[in-house]
Amino acid sequence: MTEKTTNGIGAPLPRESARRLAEGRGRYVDDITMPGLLHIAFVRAPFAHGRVLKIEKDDAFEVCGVVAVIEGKDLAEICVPYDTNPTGVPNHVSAPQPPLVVDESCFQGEAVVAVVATSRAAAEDGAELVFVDWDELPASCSIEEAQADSAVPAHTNFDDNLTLKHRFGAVDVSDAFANAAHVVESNFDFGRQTGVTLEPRGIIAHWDPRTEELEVWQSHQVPWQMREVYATQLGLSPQSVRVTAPDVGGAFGLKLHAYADELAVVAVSKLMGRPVKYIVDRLEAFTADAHAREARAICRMALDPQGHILGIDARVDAGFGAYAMHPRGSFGEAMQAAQMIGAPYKVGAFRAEVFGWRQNKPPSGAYRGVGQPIACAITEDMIDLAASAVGIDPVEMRRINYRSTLDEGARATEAGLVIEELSLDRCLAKLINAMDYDRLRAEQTALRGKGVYRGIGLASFVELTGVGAGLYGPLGLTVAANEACRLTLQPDGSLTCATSVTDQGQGTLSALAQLIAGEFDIAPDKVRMIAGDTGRTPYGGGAWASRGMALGGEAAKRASERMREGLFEVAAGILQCEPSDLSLANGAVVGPKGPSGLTLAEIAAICHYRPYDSPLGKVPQMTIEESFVPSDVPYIASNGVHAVHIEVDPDLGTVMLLDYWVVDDCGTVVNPLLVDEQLRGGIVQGIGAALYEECLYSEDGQFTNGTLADYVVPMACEMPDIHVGHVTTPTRSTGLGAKGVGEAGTVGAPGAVRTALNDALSPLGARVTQQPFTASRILEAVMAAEAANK
Amino acid sequence: MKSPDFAYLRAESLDEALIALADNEDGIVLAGGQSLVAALNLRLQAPELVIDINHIPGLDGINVTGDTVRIGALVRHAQLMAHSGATRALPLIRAALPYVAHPAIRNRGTTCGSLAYGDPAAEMPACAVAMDATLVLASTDGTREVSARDYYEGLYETQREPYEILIEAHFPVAPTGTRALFDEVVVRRGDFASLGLAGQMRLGGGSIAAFDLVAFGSEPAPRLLTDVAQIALGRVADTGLIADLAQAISDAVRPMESPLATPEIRRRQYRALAKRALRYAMELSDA
Amino acid sequence: MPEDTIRFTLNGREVTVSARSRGHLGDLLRYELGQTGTHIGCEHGVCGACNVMMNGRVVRSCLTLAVQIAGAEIETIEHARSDRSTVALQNAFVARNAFQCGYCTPGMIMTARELLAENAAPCREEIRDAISGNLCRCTGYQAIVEAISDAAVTLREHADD
Amino acid sequence: MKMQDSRIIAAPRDSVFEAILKPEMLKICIPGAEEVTGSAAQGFEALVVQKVGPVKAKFRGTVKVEDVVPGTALRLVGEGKGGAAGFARGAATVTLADHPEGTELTYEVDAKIGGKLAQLGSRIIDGFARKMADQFFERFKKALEIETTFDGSTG
Repeated sequence: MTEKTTNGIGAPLPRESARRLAEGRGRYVDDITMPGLLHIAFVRAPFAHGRVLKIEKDDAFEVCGVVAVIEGKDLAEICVPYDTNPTGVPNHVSAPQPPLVVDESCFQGEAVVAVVATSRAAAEDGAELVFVDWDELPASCSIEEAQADSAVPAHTNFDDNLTLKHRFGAVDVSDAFANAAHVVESNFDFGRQTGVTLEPRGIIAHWDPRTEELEVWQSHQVPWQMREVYATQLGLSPQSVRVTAPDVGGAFGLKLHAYADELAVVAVSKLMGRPVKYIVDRLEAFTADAHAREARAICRMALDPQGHILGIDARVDAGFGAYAMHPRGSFGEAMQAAQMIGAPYKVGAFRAEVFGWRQNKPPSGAYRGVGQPIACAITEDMIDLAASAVGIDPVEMRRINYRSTLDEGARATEAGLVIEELSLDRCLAKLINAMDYDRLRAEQTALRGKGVYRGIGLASFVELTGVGAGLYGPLGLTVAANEACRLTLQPDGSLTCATSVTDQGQGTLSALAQLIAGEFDIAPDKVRMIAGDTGRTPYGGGAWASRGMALGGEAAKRASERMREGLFEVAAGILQCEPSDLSLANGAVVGPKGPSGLTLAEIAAICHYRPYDSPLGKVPQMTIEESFVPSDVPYIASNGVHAVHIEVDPDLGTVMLLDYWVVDDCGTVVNPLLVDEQLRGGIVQGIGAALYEECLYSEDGQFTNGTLADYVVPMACEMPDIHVGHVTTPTRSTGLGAKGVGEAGTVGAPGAVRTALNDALSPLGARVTQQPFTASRILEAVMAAEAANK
Repeated sequence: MKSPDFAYLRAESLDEALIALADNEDGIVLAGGQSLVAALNLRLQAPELVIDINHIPGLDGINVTGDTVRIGALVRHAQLMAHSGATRALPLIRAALPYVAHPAIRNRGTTCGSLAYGDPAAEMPACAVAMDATLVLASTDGTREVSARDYYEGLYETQREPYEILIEAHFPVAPTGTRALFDEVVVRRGDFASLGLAGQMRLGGGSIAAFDLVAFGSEPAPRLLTDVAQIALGRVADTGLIADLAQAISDAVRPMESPLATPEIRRRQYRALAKRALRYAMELSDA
Repeated sequence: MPEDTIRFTLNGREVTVSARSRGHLGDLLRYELGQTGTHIGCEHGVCGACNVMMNGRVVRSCLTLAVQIAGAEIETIEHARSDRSTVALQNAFVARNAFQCGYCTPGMIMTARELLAENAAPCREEIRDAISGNLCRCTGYQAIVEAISDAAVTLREHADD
Repeated sequence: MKMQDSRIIAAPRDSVFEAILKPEMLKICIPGAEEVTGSAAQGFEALVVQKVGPVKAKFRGTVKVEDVVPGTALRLVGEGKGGAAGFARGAATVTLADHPEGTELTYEVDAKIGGKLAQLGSRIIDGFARKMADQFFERFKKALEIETTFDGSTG
């Protein structure tokens, strides 16, 4: 921790640079307009699986304002379908996904026809007059249907729906179970969810036939990835494509992917040579945005008499969509859901099989936490089952099994996780103290006597953050994993940082400015941040897997250090001392004899205008670029423990969230204000998954809760106050020592709510296994227990 | 999703609105617009003519007389909520209004609009049935009065003809000592109610002198629980009565089939909700 | 006033628009009048991102027809700088980091403004109830509750000046 | 969405069977039917406007008659496209049996609503489909009973 905590690392500085958002001066994609801008509305498939027989477009042209009605075959001439078949995951195969359906459509809501008009309203009027004749085909909508032997293929290119098959750990773990004192087992169900960003997806594409350049503005997390995608699909040189992500209204992984409807917009612009805007509306968002988390699992855990874990044996069946999500595939969620089971603990023997099943539903892709919320929920529920089987307190059960480092001489855990030093025991100790655990347990016991059912839930987690090139590279996926910072000292002494990192509200750009400002002891508003625009930033990953500060911060720190070294050489020459004697205080050099009056502005003026005044005879670089990707480890593991205190009404089926605590170790904290809010926001998304959120499909694949009144996301009244604590173990992979935190909240919250609910229901002999835990599912469990006790 | 185009009439008088409605089979009235404009935006409605009655004078009054509170068609939920005379005279309305949606919706949504539309999960129709309110329907043929207890016939089915406008609601002033009974189960504050109870109760010498109760939310339309009320009359207000009434309510309701919950689960919830609501209503002092 | 125009007051200025305007007030503000501070999140009245002030009350601009606002006084976040309560809220939101992506913030501030106009010292439950119709997917709401509470304190302390 | 119900119609079985296949009868019985043309043999064309709560959808579609067992049973298969609102498909298996008070008509309806309409959440959709089925057979019962009592003969 550097001593300057006023504005450097560790200062809870507010985001002054973001004040404009509170004044309505944000610039999101839909706020951007330009002359001649056209608008698109899509005619979308009404069936889960169908074949287009005929499209009649003429009536649409009767609408004043309709300029063009474009079908799949029109775009096929200039745009190739997505080909999402990562060589490194051989069985994860996917049919080509065209921008617009050509003949086979395999999820309700897939874009079929693009109506282009002078306004969105006119485009929608036109879309209503396009007649599409369909042949409805049989569909596989649930995981059970998709994995049945007689299953209908979700896409006729295949004769079954298996699209992922993998095993982590040992082939056989049966002897760990053979001589176990206790074996506990449970099944788990996780509902299909979607990210529900308040700002829906949106894109403007402008192909200029004169310059033969494509400009795209898009609400997105990884503009560099999208530059490569559009160049590949349209057969353009990447250098002729520029993608800019302006202000983004929330992303959460949902805006990490390449969508067919957005590709269609780009292709339409290329076809027409006109700027075209398309903003997804809320109904379309539910049926066409990436889905995630649909999974079924079964897990067994073997224990010795004292409660030590001897072995874990698990199977996860994950529900994907009709196509693999482009470009990173749909396997990420399922793989981490299986591999991360038991991660916080020494588990002895470990086996986790994972299967991915194609379904006639929208493609599923990474969403905040990427499978780790499922692994954590399974693990922590099993730990509680084990604690009651062995007869020890759930806190003790966790403490005696926590892992702190890799086993002696091991390169990875049984599941293949390369884990650095963990601090779960210290996090747990701090958590138990913060929540006054013993008092809550005593109060819980007393209240049960009066028929009031309180629950205390605990969830320990390990989370993979700052993921490097080791994840996607070997799988043959062209995904940038480095983060870069191009730092420029302006003639007036201010600094410009162009970073590959992007910010959808996490505050990463403010934290980077704060970090850089701290290195020169200047005010953060003296550091201008440039991000999200491939025309003005260095190449790099963007925002995914909680990498902003972990990797982007390290690049910024290194660039700042190199810049400072160059300036100190000039200053040392002027002040007749050694560069190592120098430091900076509020933007001016401090020499051996104290403040020198030599300001950054003065040095900058010398370097830019009066190089001859530099005693070295030459001047240092005014622009320095550093790029960083972790080389020694594939990712940086962070960890923490969640706890939630709830009250369940076993007759109404309602759950009240009384209080929530989390103690998280994300290494060096640059700005605690931003980090704590990332945790709170992530926790509430995790609570949404646990209690409210599910994409409800009818048995024939019709999405049935496509409004914000029916797909329930958490709102203010039901959410608890969340008490945030920290343990700080800097990572050794970087000089900065920061680990990722963006997903830590979402990873642990579903597990905490699940264990709290089963703790609350245990005196009734009831248990819930299917998330979200709606009133109906809670009451079904209670009524089943009542029937059994009769 | 952008609303389809439509003709717009800003009616300056009630007659002008009624004539336009009678002449245009595909015309629809706009008052608060909180349900209608959402349906227009979602393209679920494509009327040829929207008749805006917001500028008709004389429809936004709240009139409290000795035994009746008259609420005009343009009275916003928030306006009624802030009217001390009306809420003192109608304790059930005072208890239920805070459950209606959210502040921004209550600022524009009208109480009579909610009564006319008859959403099964809406709070105001349930209160109108419990309080035996009278709804005044106007058309080019004149006006007619319909009891709220007859007005709601089925899921979104009411006695209002397409050419009629509900211009006023008359709520009987609750006799002194009347206690409101209102409670509902929602997933989030302000959501459509999964199930709810709206009623009025008056105690005389510790026993039930008057009792009206309506179940709503899971029912296709507000359901007046007359035989439950019969059980209560004359009984002493104690935990025994609460248990009997809670069971009677649970037996009397007929929840719609829904993928969200089976009727059996809804009945169990009604029993618990009734206990909670009755316990609260009975403990209230005679304020 | 020519037959085919509608006149209303927007952020203190007289404005006229075509009476043939189609769609809701949110789109009128954003596309025809360039006031993009009002955001559209759902267009069916649930999320609250589109909240603006109409005749001094907070309303959903997506549930208000453009043609319906003749003679009304509309105020959007862009004009809020001139309103003491909104400035206090904006300062508190920045100080508490009570927004992340910023998409819900203009609508949230409009709701909070009406709350503070009616209740100078709201408790946390009253604040949560007031914003129960404003969806935020980033913050988890706690920082927003604290920011509104802070703004209430600031406004009470400086009630006179 | 499946449901079944039955109605006692005060009219003889064969006149009930004949009546169900006449376009004019379908026009009276299909709630919101504005036009019904065609015949049992080639199938009917229908324009139906259905209003439930916030929804007012115009369906243009066909009604086919299948699995006819003269006098005792038949299947009505309807499919309507509601433009952007989505589509409605339904099949009603109708069986007739003699009954002391006339004819017992039992129907089993399997309705499927899709596209945007389906997205509105089950609150409305179940009601939507059930209402169309119940009203159809209620109106059919009324129309038939008036017709029979009116001319006294078996029509």
